[in-house]
Amino acid sequence: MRRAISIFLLIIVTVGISMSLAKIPFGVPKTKVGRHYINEGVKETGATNIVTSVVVSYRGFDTLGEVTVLFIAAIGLGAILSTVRNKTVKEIEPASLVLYTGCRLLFPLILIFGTYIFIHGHLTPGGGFQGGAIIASGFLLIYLGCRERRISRIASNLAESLGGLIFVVIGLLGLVFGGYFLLNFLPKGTANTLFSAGIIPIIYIAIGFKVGSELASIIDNLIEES
Amino acid sequence: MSFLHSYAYYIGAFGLIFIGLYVILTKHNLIKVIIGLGILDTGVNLFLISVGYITKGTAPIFSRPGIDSEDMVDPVPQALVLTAIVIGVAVLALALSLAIRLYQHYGTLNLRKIREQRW
Amino acid sequence: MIFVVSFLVVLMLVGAVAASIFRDLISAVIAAALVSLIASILFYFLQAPDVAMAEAAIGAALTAAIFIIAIRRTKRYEE
Amino acid sequence: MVNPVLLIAVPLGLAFAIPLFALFWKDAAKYIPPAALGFNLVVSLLLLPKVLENPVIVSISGWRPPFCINLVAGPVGVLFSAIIALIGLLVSIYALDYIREGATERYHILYLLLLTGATGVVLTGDIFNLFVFFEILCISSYALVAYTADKAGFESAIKYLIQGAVGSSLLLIGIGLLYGLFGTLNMADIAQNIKSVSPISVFVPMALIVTGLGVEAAIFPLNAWLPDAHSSAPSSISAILSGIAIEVGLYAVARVIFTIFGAQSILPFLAFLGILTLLVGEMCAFSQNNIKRMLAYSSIGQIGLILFALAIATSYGVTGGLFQLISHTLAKALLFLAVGYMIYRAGSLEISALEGMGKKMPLTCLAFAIGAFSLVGLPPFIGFPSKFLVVRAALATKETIFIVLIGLALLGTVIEGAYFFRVVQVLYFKGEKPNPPKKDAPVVALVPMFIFVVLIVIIGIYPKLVTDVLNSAASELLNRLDYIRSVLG
Repeated sequence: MRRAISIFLLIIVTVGISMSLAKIPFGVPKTKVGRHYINEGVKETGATNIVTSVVVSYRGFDTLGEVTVLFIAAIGLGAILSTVRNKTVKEIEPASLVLYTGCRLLFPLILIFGTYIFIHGHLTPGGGFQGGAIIASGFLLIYLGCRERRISRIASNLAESLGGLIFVVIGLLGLVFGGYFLLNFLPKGTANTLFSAGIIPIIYIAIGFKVGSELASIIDNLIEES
Repeated sequence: MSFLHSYAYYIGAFGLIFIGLYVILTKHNLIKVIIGLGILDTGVNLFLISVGYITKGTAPIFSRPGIDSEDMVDPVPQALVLTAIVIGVAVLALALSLAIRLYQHYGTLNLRKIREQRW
Repeated sequence: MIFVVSFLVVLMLVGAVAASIFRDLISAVIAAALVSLIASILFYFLQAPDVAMAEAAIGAALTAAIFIIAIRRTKRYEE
Repeated sequence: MVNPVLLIAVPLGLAFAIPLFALFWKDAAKYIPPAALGFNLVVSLLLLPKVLENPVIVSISGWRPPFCINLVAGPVGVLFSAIIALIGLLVSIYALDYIREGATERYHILYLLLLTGATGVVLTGDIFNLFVFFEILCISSYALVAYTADKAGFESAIKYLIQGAVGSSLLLIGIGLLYGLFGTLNMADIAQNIKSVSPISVFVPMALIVTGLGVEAAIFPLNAWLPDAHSSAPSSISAILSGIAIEVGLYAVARVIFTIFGAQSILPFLAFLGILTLLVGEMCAFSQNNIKRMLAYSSIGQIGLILFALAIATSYGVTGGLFQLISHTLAKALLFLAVGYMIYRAGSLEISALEGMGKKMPLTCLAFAIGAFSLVGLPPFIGFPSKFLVVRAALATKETIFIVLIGLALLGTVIEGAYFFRVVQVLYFKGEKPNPPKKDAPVVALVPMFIFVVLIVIIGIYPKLVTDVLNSAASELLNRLDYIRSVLG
């Protein structure tokens, strides 16, 4: 019964959406804002990756909101799981030597790769979120392979707070120098070089650390033995 | 053939949205419902990206000189989806932590059995 | 090209259906991760490398990992 | 010149900084939210006279709209941000003593972020940005509902989370369709072009967006989460959820329908839904034995009335709706705050357990009674002029449907009166013990309640204080052409 009703509802929704999809043909250019970003983006922001210039500069406020969402998730998860932490030290079966050594060898490489991804966010595909996720997966590897190791909670809190603060403070500096929040007040440099695009790489590095430490602390909170 | 060409991505996206909503509406296992939320998110993201696609387009990155900017796909949906992916994972993580706590209290993940409060 | 895309779309939908059918939640999570992975390949075909990267790293890998951690702390089989 | 972006950036920065401050000073988490919200209140009040003349449009990152996100600090936005800051400030003072157990530092961070999200929703002029701030609001309230860490808390949080997440996915699909149709995300830009496509293809995104926002705004078929979530959260959070979160949801619905779509044709349907919501809410509230669930259902009823008033869509109607919204916010926040300490002392949520509280906690009970009377609409409290304005607006339309519906709304008010008087009677006239020991709520909690009471009485006696602002807010919502012109220049 419930199944029939839900299928009926879903069919109504799907038919409705496909009706309005008729006006949105696939593969045809239909945007005016995006066109402006493509034509003017490199000149205006100095970043050759237009997606980065949209994420950090044109729609930077969304990104600020988005790191806030992740921050909320990390904090909320901690609040929800906080009371279970009864420190019963269970005898954890240690990982085999090969696994242990392999993880410890791979971990710095993954960190370097993640850092590379978010430092070059304004030039190549990738950026703070992707790099942060890669760093977090490095921490996941450490949790799985070297089970007795834990990241320091204070360090991860520090990275979260500082990442967010740097973002907001850079935004406010833009307000002070040019009258607009998140204004790109630094020199743009030559496009397609590492030191270009003004505040974009700085913000992406802050986001990278923030996202990495938040995802790592989410994993840390979830993995904690109960 | 041309039908597939113009609708393959839309079919994929709305298929995922449909399946995701179906799982959320009909399943009783909490983890299953959360998996449904994840599938729904993926479908919505795929839909947003396919709205911005241009046939035979290139990625919106000026990685080397001489790329024709006319052919570039729309960067805005890509930026939106980056945001949406991160929001999605935040919601999923929160939901899973709630599921863990509910399991500790009730010993089950069946939503039919977890029903203290009623209308 | 279009056949590859169609095949991937079909595979993705099959993965989604499988995720909804499997009683073993670990298998369901793996199927859902497959959906995310194929979606990230489709993102790449749609000329969105940034999103493809984010979906592969966050959607497929990390989400599957936190699901499996959560299942390990709850119950593996759906009743 | 005060920049409206400070209303969002400063609380956000302070919230990020709380873990840092907490390293040096343990109590920092407690005192930062009141400070940040006090700052917001001052900034909003400074902005208010300016925006009454001309809305302040601020673009983020320095390009012109629609190529960047812009904030629109019109009368509506600044009025709402002032209300959010005021209620948030008072409730955060109350929480200084009320929140003692659990992860208090995290509670305060989430609380501040919730209110920042709400401020962002009311100020932004970009529909995807609205979605992002809406998610901030929703996700922090999911986590806060579970803060009590008992069975009921987790259960209602997961219910709320699943329904909210489906709602926001629908919202996102709607936004995607709009982007596909118009190629822009700026609300004024979409509104300008909305007539260029056929109404049928606009209808689907509108339906999806209104449904998605309606989950948070608790419009009738979508509000199954509300009574559970509002009754199992800590009382300070219930006050915020009832007093701010659903109102912000309603604001978003009104903004989407009035400004973006300019949809006159679905307004009678919304008026009908509003009255349905009102009747369902009041009937369920009448049959409750749990006092917080009763208040939660009463919120549903009030939301229905506000939705009805907004759907009248005349200048009177929208003014009345906004006035009713303010009066509900003040009264319901007061009620939840008062109830918080009553159930803390009584040790039970049942109404019958509150017998004789009128003698044990006289001041708290007095505050409760004033809130209840105001909500029912008795003079000289704020509920009277606001309800009066709604009724007058409905009668002024001279259309049969609105007059019939307002009759039903008055029936709902009668039910509301019945159950509130029952509670007041239990508080004051039941219970045998002649002279029980007096133990009122602590002063830190009584001060915010006292300020609420003062506001309720003063605005009730002298409604002119707010009606000017409300009039210009109503005209901002109704004149979409002015909005478009002021944003796009």
